Amino acid sequence: MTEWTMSGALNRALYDALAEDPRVLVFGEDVGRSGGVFRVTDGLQAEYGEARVFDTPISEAGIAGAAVGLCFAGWRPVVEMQFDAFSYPAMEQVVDHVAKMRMRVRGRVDMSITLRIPAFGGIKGKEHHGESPETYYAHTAGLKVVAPSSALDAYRLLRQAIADPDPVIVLEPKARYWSKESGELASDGPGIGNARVLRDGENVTLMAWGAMVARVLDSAAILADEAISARVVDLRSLSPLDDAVLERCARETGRVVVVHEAPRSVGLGAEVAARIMELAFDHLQAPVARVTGWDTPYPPASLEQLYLPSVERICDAARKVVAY
Amino acid sequence: MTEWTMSGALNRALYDALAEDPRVLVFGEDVGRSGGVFRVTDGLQAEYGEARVFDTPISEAGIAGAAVGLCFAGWRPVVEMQFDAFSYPAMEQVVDHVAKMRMRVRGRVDMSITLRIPAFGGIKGKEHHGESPETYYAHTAGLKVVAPSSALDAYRLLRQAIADPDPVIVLEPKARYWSKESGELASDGPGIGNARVLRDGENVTLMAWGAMVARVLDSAAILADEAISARVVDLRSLSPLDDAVLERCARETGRVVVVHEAPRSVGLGAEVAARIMELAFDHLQAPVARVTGWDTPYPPASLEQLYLPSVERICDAARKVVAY
Amino acid sequence: MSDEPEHGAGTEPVRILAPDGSPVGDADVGLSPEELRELLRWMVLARRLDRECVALQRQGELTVYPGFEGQEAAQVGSAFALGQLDFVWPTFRELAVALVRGVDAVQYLQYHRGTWHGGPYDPRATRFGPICIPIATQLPHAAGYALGQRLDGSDAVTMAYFGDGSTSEGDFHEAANLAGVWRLPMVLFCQNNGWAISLPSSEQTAGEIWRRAEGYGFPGVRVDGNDVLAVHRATARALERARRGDGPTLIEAMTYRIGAHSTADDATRYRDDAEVERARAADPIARFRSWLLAAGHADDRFVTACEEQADAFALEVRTGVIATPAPPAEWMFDWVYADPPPSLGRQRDEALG
Amino acid sequence: MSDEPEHGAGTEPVRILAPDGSPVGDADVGLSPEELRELLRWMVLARRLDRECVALQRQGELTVYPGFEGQEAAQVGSAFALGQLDFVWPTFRELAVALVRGVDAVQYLQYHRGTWHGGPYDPRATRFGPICIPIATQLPHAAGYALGQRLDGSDAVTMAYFGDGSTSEGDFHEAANLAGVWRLPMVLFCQNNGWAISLPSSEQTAGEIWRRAEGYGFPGVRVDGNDVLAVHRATARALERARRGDGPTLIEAMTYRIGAHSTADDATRYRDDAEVERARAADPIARFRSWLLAAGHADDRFVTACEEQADAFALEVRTGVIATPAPPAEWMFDWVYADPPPSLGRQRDEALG
Ligand SMILES: Cc1ncc(C[n+]2csc(CCOP(=O)(O)OP(=O)(O)O)c2C)c(N)n1
Ligand SMILES: Cc1ncc(C[n+]2csc(CCOP(=O)(O)OP(=O)(O)O)c2C)c(N)n1
Ligand SMILES: [Mg+2]
Ligand SMILES: [Mg+2]
Repeated sequence: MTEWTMSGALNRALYDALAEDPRVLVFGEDVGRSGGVFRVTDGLQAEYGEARVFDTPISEAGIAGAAVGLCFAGWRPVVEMQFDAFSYPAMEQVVDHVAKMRMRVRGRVDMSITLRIPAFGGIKGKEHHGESPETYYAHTAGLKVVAPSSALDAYRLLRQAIADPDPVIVLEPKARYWSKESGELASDGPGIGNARVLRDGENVTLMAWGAMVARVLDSAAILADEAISARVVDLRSLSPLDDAVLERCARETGRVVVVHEAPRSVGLGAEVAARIMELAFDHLQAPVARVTGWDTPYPPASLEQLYLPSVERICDAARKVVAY
Repeated sequence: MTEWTMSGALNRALYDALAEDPRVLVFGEDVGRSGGVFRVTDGLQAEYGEARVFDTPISEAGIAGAAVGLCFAGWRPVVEMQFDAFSYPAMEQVVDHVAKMRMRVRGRVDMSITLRIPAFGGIKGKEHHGESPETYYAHTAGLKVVAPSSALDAYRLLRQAIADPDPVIVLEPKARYWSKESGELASDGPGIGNARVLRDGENVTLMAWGAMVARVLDSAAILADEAISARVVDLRSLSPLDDAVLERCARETGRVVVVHEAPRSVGLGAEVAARIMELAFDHLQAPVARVTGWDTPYPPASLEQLYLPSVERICDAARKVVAY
Repeated sequence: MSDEPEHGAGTEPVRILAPDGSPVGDADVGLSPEELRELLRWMVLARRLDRECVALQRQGELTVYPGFEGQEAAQVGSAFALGQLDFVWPTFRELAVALVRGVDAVQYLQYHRGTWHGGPYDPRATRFGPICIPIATQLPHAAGYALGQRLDGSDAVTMAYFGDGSTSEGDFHEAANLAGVWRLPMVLFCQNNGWAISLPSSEQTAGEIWRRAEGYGFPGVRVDGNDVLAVHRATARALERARRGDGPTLIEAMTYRIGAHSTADDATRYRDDAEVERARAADPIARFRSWLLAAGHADDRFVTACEEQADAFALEVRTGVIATPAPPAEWMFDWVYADPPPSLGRQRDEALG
Repeated sequence: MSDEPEHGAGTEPVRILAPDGSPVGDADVGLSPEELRELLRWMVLARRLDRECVALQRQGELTVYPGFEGQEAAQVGSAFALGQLDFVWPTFRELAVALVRGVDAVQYLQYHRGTWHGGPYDPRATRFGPICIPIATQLPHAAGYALGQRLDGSDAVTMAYFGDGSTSEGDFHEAANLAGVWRLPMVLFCQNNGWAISLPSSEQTAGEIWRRAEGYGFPGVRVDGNDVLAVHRATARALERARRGDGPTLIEAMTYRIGAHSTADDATRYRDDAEVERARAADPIARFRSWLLAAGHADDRFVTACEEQADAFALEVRTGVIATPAPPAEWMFDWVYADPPPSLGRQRDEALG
């Protein structure tokens, strides 16, 4: 069994996708020669050449728009936006075109675009390097949005995203790029649209995605010592959400805590809470609790741990929900 | 008592703000000479001159960014984005700078920017002319977001937005520009942050904003005939939300329907539902119901009435919630 | 014929026919008399249909309609130069280009009828992209498409249309820069029709649009956009250049929007009638017709036949447009994803009852 | 001294001092010997501090730090030309400009220490805008600020810094176009340091950046960015021009980023050491010092004093930086709104316990 970092597994996913499908292209800022600021595209240009793996000027709107045009020409662009906030200049292209084009042309052209975005905080980054943009994308009809939490699942989700005929935003938790997981890489298994139960439990369900999954697992371990049996769900597919898992876990545990880094208001946690209320109202023993970033801009590095949901805050919320 | 169209009342709000505060500037695409595509800026340039009311090139990012710079020079820019979707090219400027700048400079400069956006659907418009962008803005910490539903309240909210030291996005329901209301224009009264109860009722609360408020009022009238007493709340302030009113109405009626045009997933209705669950869980008799646009792009004119929440859909939801 | 653009010709636009139709340059642009007659036929057809569309809008059969009267030479002259496999990325005002490309007019007009967004026609079959409303956003699409074509070893050229107002958007710039640095097989065709809704081009930019090209490292040329021969020649040269692998060209065709911005717009609020009258006097169709007749390439009978054909065509399109029903409601759901999520299926059921 | 930019001077950058320090143009740029010595002093100070910052980062006292070694002449030469009331909109690499503007270095470095975003210093008092990370987004701010200053009847000029890579962004373009069409009192100062992270400027654009200006209707000039005198003169002229009401100028200063993009970057992955060595040989400080000594405006003692002063300054800054604590946690909440909503107050309580 090999040990993979998430960065390495993502690199391998790109490598394998490029090998399997000659229509796959990888491009973005600094993805070629330098191999990307997180090394996720390392070695790809050397292997597949400058025609298929290439650097672009600093033009996020131009890059996203070019991806749309490439789809019309029958290519499958896998595009990197260098950091979360640097996907915002491409917002018009993503919302108006990437998300809507398939409908506009009545399915004659697949928008088989994968938009990789190193996202979320936790690396003591500069401002604009710690944003959690999932609300913007998950609210946009026509897109799919995923966020892996571990190396093997990152490989799987990225392969599935690239193979998907619809546009998929892949939010890669940059704080977990160097996290490790052992096992065989595989692209089959739980698909886009499916959540994963990572730990079973009966008293409360903790739901998270990306880098928060690790914190939620840590929290579940602590809670176990207090005889609170916490189930852990990695949502991974943020759009579409896995209604079946939401419903089942809410019914079975009656108590849910949803955790994310993004600001609370209109965060994806609100959607999770609203759906759970719709799907399992009569089984809820307590209101769905949200442990989230605050309704403030992402703070400077020295304050980020006060901003991010901590194991303490998660455990507290779980205790309250259980005691409700 | 004068009768005002919403467009006329907004025009008057700009007129009065320009008169009262010499630091107010009004600019955007076609707002000067032509008076705006909805005539909201009609006559302002003639009255206040080209230095204070002016047309810009087609550069939404440039316009929003220029507004930031103008704030540093001590001006209060009131900016129009011509239509909802045409605010997306400015997203990076709005999210990275308009929303965050005050924090970055520790309050030394107020981002006293008002961003007026004719928004929402219902006018048989071309594509990109019927979007409901409130999720994008209400999720962005540092912004305030309002959406008036009537002429007099439009006047009030726009005046308050311009006077506010913080950046305010004003989503003007274009389908209601020609709706009329009689009364005296006044800028005092319920402020940003406050919802308004427009109709009292005991069995269920219907919450909406913008053009949907009229439909919700119509629905309440129909429900009354069926002996369902529906309270109607115009949320108007989408960020911050009025937690006190959310809590009180949820507690008092035990049943809530929230209505909006935007796609359901991660729509503002999710936040309303999640907060109500947090604030009034034990008083809820039924899950908060959401009547919304579908999780699809805004459709062509000939299908838009199937997309927008109809009086039928609203009444149905209310009946189900009451019967729950 | 040299295929170098008349680069650097300067502020004075390249012109072959004077406004009165008399030749002031070499009128041999490589077209046969039959092809020259085709140019006139398309222009007459396009104008007739444009006017029909305005009427259809007034009668409630179309939603807002953006007319292009006055821009027939710019559109027809450029479109006529395209090869079968060249691909067009239009704005919302290129109906004449669509006609020349063979796009079915009734299908095209479903966009303006409000029955479908974007591309009811098949953009890959017609090689005419979906109608594009967000200003300048089609330009990066064109750049990507051009790149994709080149990667496939095709010698097809990608043609992007845009207006003077569009050149102020970031997307114009990003696409132009990509075109230059990647030396893409692409023509950037700007119709400078003097206005962007109510903003005259003099307030849109202080520069000359054709001059922008140099900053991106490729040639720019300004042509008289009401001179169909000049437009054709400039486009043909730019296409050849791109096909040869020498990269993009920016063409600025100086023309004029005779009508309002759209049927929802009242142009009298912001511009003088006198300006419009002057523009009418420089009518691109009259100019070319007069030359065509004088040069003996067509006679009055041909002109009359064109007009009759245009009337018949307009009537046929009118009938087709009026007959177009609203699309099935389920299409609102069915085309969003190739692989739709179950939750959307449930919404579909909810909506369709 | 004429205040016309050396517009159209062409691809060959304007130069006063050859790389070896020998004058190749008129070295009288209107500065007194004392001011000339100041130029050297600032450059020496800036380089010394830059190196200290890299060390501080290695020691964990700063987060990622973007050095500017090699760009001292471009930054100091341009900043030194600014008037007291002129306002600077920087990127993240203008520490030398900040120093010349009188921004407190310890405050500035709080940005890189991760204790505050943007502007821990007062941008209005220092007339130096908040540090800006999203590429080219500061340019529209500069345009708006310039407009605001003009509306107030001020003759202050707004100066916007940006890199070669920044010119590919839409925001660069939109701001430049606004500057042109509104004839704003503004200088667009591009430091072309050859690289944008791993992308060489030759792959960033096929055009020459200074040539972009013409397309916006104002002059552009390319100067040797390692020649502090040439940079100073070009900037002074552009500022004068703007102050006079004649509108913006685009200056492209050709320089080189000797170090990596930032302390997080490994430049050996994408560029040759040989290129860096060539650039080192064209060192801007050595060049100017050699001329200054040869011209008799300074002596070795002055040079030594500069270096000593720089060492002392670096130590002082180091001490100040290390002493800077994390900001109070409540600041995360207290500065977001002038008028914070109650819900944020509740979150504040939740966070602070
Ligand atoms: C991003 C964006 N902003 C604003 C608009 C509104 N709008 C529609 S057409 C138009 C003017 C376009 O001018 P130009 O590019 O010259 O084309 P023309 O209409 O003259 O053909 C504007 C501002 C839009 N469609 N998209
Ligand atoms: C919108 C945006 N996209 C990408 C980045 C990531 N990034 C940071 S610096 C940089 C290169 C900038 O190059 P240049 O403008 O030449 O400035 P230099 O770093 O050379 O000083 C990039 C791509 C960013 N900060 N903002
Ligand atoms: Mg135009
Ligand atoms: Mg650079």
